[in-house]
Amino acid sequence: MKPPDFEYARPATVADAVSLLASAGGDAKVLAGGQSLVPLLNFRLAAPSLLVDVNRVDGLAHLTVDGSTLRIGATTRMRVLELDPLVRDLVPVLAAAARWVGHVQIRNRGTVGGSVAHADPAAEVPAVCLLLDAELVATGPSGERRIPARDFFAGFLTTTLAEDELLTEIRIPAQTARRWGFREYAQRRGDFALAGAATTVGIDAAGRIDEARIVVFGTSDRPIRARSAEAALAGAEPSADGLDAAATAAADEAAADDPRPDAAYRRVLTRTMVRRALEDAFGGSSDGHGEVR
Amino acid sequence: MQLDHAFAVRADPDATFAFLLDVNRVAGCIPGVTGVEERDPDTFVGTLKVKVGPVGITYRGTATIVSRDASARQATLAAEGIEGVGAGRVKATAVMAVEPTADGSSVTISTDLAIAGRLAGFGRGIIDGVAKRIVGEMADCIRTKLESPEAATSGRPD
Amino acid sequence: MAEGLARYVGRSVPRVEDERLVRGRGRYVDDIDLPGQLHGAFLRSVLANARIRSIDATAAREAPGVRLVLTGADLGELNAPLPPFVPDPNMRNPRTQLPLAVDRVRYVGEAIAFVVAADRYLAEDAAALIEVDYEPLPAVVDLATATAAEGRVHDEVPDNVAGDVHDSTGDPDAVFAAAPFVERVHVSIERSTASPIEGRGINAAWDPDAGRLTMYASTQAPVPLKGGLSRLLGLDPDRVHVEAPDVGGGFGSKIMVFYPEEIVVPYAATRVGAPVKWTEDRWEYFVAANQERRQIHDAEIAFDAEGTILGVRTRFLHDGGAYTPYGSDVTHNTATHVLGQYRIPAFEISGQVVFTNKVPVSPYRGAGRPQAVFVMERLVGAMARRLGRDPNEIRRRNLIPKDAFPYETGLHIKAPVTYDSGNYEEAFDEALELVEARTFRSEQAAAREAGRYLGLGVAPYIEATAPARNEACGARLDEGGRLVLAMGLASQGQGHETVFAQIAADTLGCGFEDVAVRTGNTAGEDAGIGTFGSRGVVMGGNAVALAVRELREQLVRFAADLFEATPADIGIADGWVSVAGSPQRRLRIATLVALAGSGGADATAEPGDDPATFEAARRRAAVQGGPTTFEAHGQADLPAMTFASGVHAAIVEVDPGTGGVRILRYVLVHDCGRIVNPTIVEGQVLGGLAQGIGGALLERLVFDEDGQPQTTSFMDFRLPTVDDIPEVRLAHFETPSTLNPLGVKGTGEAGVIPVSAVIAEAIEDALAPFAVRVDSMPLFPDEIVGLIERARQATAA
Amino acid sequence: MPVAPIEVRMTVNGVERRAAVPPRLLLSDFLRHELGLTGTHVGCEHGVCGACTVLLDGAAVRSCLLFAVQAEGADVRTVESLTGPNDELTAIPAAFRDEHGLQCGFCTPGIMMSLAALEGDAPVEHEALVDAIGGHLCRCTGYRNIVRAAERAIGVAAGTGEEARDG
Repeated sequence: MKPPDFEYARPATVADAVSLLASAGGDAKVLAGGQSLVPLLNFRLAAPSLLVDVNRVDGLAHLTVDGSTLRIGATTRMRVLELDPLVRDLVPVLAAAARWVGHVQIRNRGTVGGSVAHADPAAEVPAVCLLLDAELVATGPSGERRIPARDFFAGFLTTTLAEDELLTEIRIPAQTARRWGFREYAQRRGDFALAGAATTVGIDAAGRIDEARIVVFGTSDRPIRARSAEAALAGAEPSADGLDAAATAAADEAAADDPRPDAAYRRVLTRTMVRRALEDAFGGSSDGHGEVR
Repeated sequence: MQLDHAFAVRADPDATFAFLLDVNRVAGCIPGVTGVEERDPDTFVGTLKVKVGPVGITYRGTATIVSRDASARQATLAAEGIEGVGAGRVKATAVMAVEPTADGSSVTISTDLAIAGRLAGFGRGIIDGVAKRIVGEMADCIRTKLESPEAATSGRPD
Repeated sequence: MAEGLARYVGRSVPRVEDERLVRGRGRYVDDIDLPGQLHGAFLRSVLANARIRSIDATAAREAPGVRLVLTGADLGELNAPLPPFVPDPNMRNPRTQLPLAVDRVRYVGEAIAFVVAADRYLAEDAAALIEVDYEPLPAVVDLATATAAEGRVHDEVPDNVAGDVHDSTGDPDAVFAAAPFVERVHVSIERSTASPIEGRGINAAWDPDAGRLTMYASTQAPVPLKGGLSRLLGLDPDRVHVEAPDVGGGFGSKIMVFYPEEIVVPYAATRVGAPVKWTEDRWEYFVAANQERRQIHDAEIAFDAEGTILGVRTRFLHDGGAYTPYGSDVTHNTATHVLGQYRIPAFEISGQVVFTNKVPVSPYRGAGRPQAVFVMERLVGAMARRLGRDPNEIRRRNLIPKDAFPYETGLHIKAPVTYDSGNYEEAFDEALELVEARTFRSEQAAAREAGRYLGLGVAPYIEATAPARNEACGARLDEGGRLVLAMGLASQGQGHETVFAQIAADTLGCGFEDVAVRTGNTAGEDAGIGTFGSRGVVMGGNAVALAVRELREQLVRFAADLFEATPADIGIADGWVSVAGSPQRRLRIATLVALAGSGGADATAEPGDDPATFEAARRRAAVQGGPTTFEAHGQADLPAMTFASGVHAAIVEVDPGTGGVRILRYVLVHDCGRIVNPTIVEGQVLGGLAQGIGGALLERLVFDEDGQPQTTSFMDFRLPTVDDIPEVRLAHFETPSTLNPLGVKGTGEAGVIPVSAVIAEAIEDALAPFAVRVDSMPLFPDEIVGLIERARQATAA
Repeated sequence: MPVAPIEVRMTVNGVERRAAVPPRLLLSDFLRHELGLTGTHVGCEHGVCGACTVLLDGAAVRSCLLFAVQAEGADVRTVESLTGPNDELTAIPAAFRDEHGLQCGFCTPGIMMSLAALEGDAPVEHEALVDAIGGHLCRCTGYRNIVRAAERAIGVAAGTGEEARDG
């Protein structure tokens, strides 16, 4: 289990990184935290000719607020996302999600951009990006572009990034709906989720749900926005029956696309995760919480 | 592993079936396939580079049309590949069938896929994900080509 | 007997091993880099069953840094089927593998070629260039249908049956024919693997001038490896030296003798004339290190209305993998352990060891016993349901009473199965007490009111420990008076250095710190077998006691002469040798060693020695003669196995929304006879429990229909982490063995044996409202949800 | 032909080290086989078991998922740094010894390094200890004594301990 040979480059600027990627004709890989890439290299399931190590590219590790948007540099470590008060304050569901990423040793090294660009269907940060309509900023040979999260995740480990584009920043609007829930389930803590759910909800002065967003992950080839479940909740007063119905709707929506033999189980699990995430969101505290075993 | 894919094409069933048997054109629709050469009318060699996210494995192999039934518009394609570097292997048998529909054809491709080597053991749905994606893109491409104006004439993959 | 063993034995003496291990100074095989070190990588089969048409290693031989490429053809006569670990009359078709496969492969992972290069990276690069032309054959994967499968693992064995196992006691046919009640179960246990965190590894060095082979191996059996190597390579046994340095866990999987790598790597070293190291990586461990556990049983239990068990019968299939180096060994353990702590007059077990195209099987901690307990306790569960009784009432009623020992089961598996001692009823009551069984039903009812599903599971078990008769110890006093023990027995983390030093110090009467134990090194001691079957302390400990007792007698005789006393009046304690009745007449052991070595001439008194006694002794030594050194050899030869026992109990909570199982509390009552080091015993038992929890809820080796392993990483084969381990309540009983002077029984495997049975019963109990039946292990969340969903549908229909 | 070596310079346990290494050389292999620091162990080479955990600029990371060239200019600490200048044991290894927190000792160095990352913040919440240990596989101990050793060495912030974990 030793990686195959590759050339290694450590650019200092985004421009250099992009031109290195372009020079390799699709045979280069970006090395950020390496927590998903290096295992694949060690198993010799990946054999890029060139690794472009972006860990020392200037200006990619920031965490700032721009108006009501959190701007997260692509090489920001997952551990920072988990602990930084700014994240907890503006996008608490994201901080909670980050806690579910692998183990602390993985979060110390793994990057936010790496997780988003790797697009694992069970990954937490992509799910939150979709939930909150994040914008993903990428730079390619022809300059910068911003991609809405809904247009970014294209399938299993697949995004709409071009091979010579580098993801530089994740822009996440601060949560407007302050109630939130984040749940996922795996056989062991730290494993990839078998299914998970992220939600934010807002309640108006009359006690009705004025905004509900639900994303399900781990069930399909990418995270899924459960629109029908959201629609079922919008405008209603929160009730146990209502949450049940929304959870069932979300599970139906998400499970439809699950090709694996245990899809029936995932449907049950998804329903449970959505139900519990909603319960957390509507539970006493306006701050909600994710389940931590 | 069994992969079933079905899609509708706005094209004549016979033309669709003919397209499916034109290995060069179908190969042009499989992401990562290059260097296809004809050994005999039913046997082709080529290279398949599986590339999904960071996963990248190159297989060299052959594809053979092992049976065809023009009247039933059904054919079976067997393909086998060996990793260019490394000991892995892939074997697939695809049964393709075309049925006429009101506005064209419906195509079903049932693939029995066997992968050997490290990719096989590196679980958590990588293979499912990769295979599903390849077949999905192939189906999209076939449909697009069949429905494009030059579908009937062009014999070369782009 | 065991009198005098008081100062260290029975105490939680801190482990001597830890001083180096916690400093990162352990010396594991891969830590050893010898001058001129080369590195090897194996090319392994990617198909489960195939003929090999050709192997082309041309490109590999020319690759950068490559020094040697070996295929089966390059091994010549050495490439013959490897010797079986145990010859086994039950095997009608015994098969072992070749060091390197030549024209046929039978499992994914079977070694085909070996590349030696300047480093491991280059060796792997080159191995990937070897082209193997395979002709695939249908793989035999599913155990249930293997005997009628289209494929054959070995062409000349059409039904894929390797061997048959049968044993019985009493008259089961008559008992079942007349029994008031009979219940049946069908159970299935999946394949699993030991997964020590260090994989296997070998570093072999050949000294051509001396004709000497030195091999460092991460093994549980250095002594048999040495013997086998000298035979297979045709080397003088004195010129083969095998050492198991620090070993990062074994749990059974590091004792095969021979694994192909254990012969190919040293042979490669002789070919290149430089040290060759092969370190097994994790992928290799999952495809090439032996596995175990897969068994399917049909079983039935005969009983009366009062809840007395009258008889048990079971038929089984055992997945042996592609080769059977251990014959029917694992299934013998199953046969010995089904009856467990119950008095059951009639029993019959029969089954087949079946070839499949999977990694070969050899014992993994527990080794056939977890399957046995699972079968028995599922039967008890079925019986309790039928009678509408509490299963624990039935268990308690059928336990072998204290006064029935030695208890003859009537079975004869290799030898008569006779339990030496036990205290089952008290241990059982203690377990129920600790798990709070009496109040649990109200706790359970209250939880159900709140929508939570709690369940109780209990299982008693026995463990036959210390198989294979011999183990040896060399003991000597070095010049400084330090007691040095040399043993071939290897340690994989059990704390042998500490435990043996405790026994030795008490036996001799010296300080614990004055004992040095060298284990796992054939240069020091080359008799013995290895560490398996929970035999280390029983066999090794008794060998130590024998050797040191003999040494002590030598010392006592010598001292008696010097002190002009009778041997019976000589006492040794705390490192002092003295005369009874006059404690001031005392000398250090070190002083006596010096007096013996020099005939008194060069000896000087040690601090604290009585000057007058010393002078008198020195004069006597000068004229007396006697031994010049103190050396002794002890060989434990214990003909019968000793039976440890215990009871586990657990309360679990099942979450029907996820299928998750949480163990709320776990009780472990355990009796391994006399305890040498309570902390170490607890550690063994808790570690076993963690593996048991893995085996019940997390770990399963999966193969697809072509025999491709689907679980070849720690992502897919899930060992428990700290989050998966519950609160544990532990209690020890000490019912001494009557079969050995120390009164000890083995403990290495106890923790793992009943866990699956306990968890299964607890899940079933928790989900009693759905009336689910648990008949397989492990049980994953999707399967638990599936059980509930099916039960719901059945109710609806 | 193999890719040419690259110069790398880093500080390991306070000592500056330089070497020319192939880009693909894993940091774990560099520490063990180039520097002879064999206390860092390798158990899976895919980032799950944690045996290879070291501190990189103070953070616990998997050295099998890093290339040695990536540690350019970094401060690396391994288990060898947990023994004091006079060969005395520091708090973490001493606690592992005293609590029987190890058996075969193979996973131990990695776990101790994950805990070493917490030492500066001691005492920490019980959850942080369990989190740190949660990223490691131990096949021998069943973890209970590892948790005890961690509690003893790092200290648990008041009110965050698990009461009566052992009954």
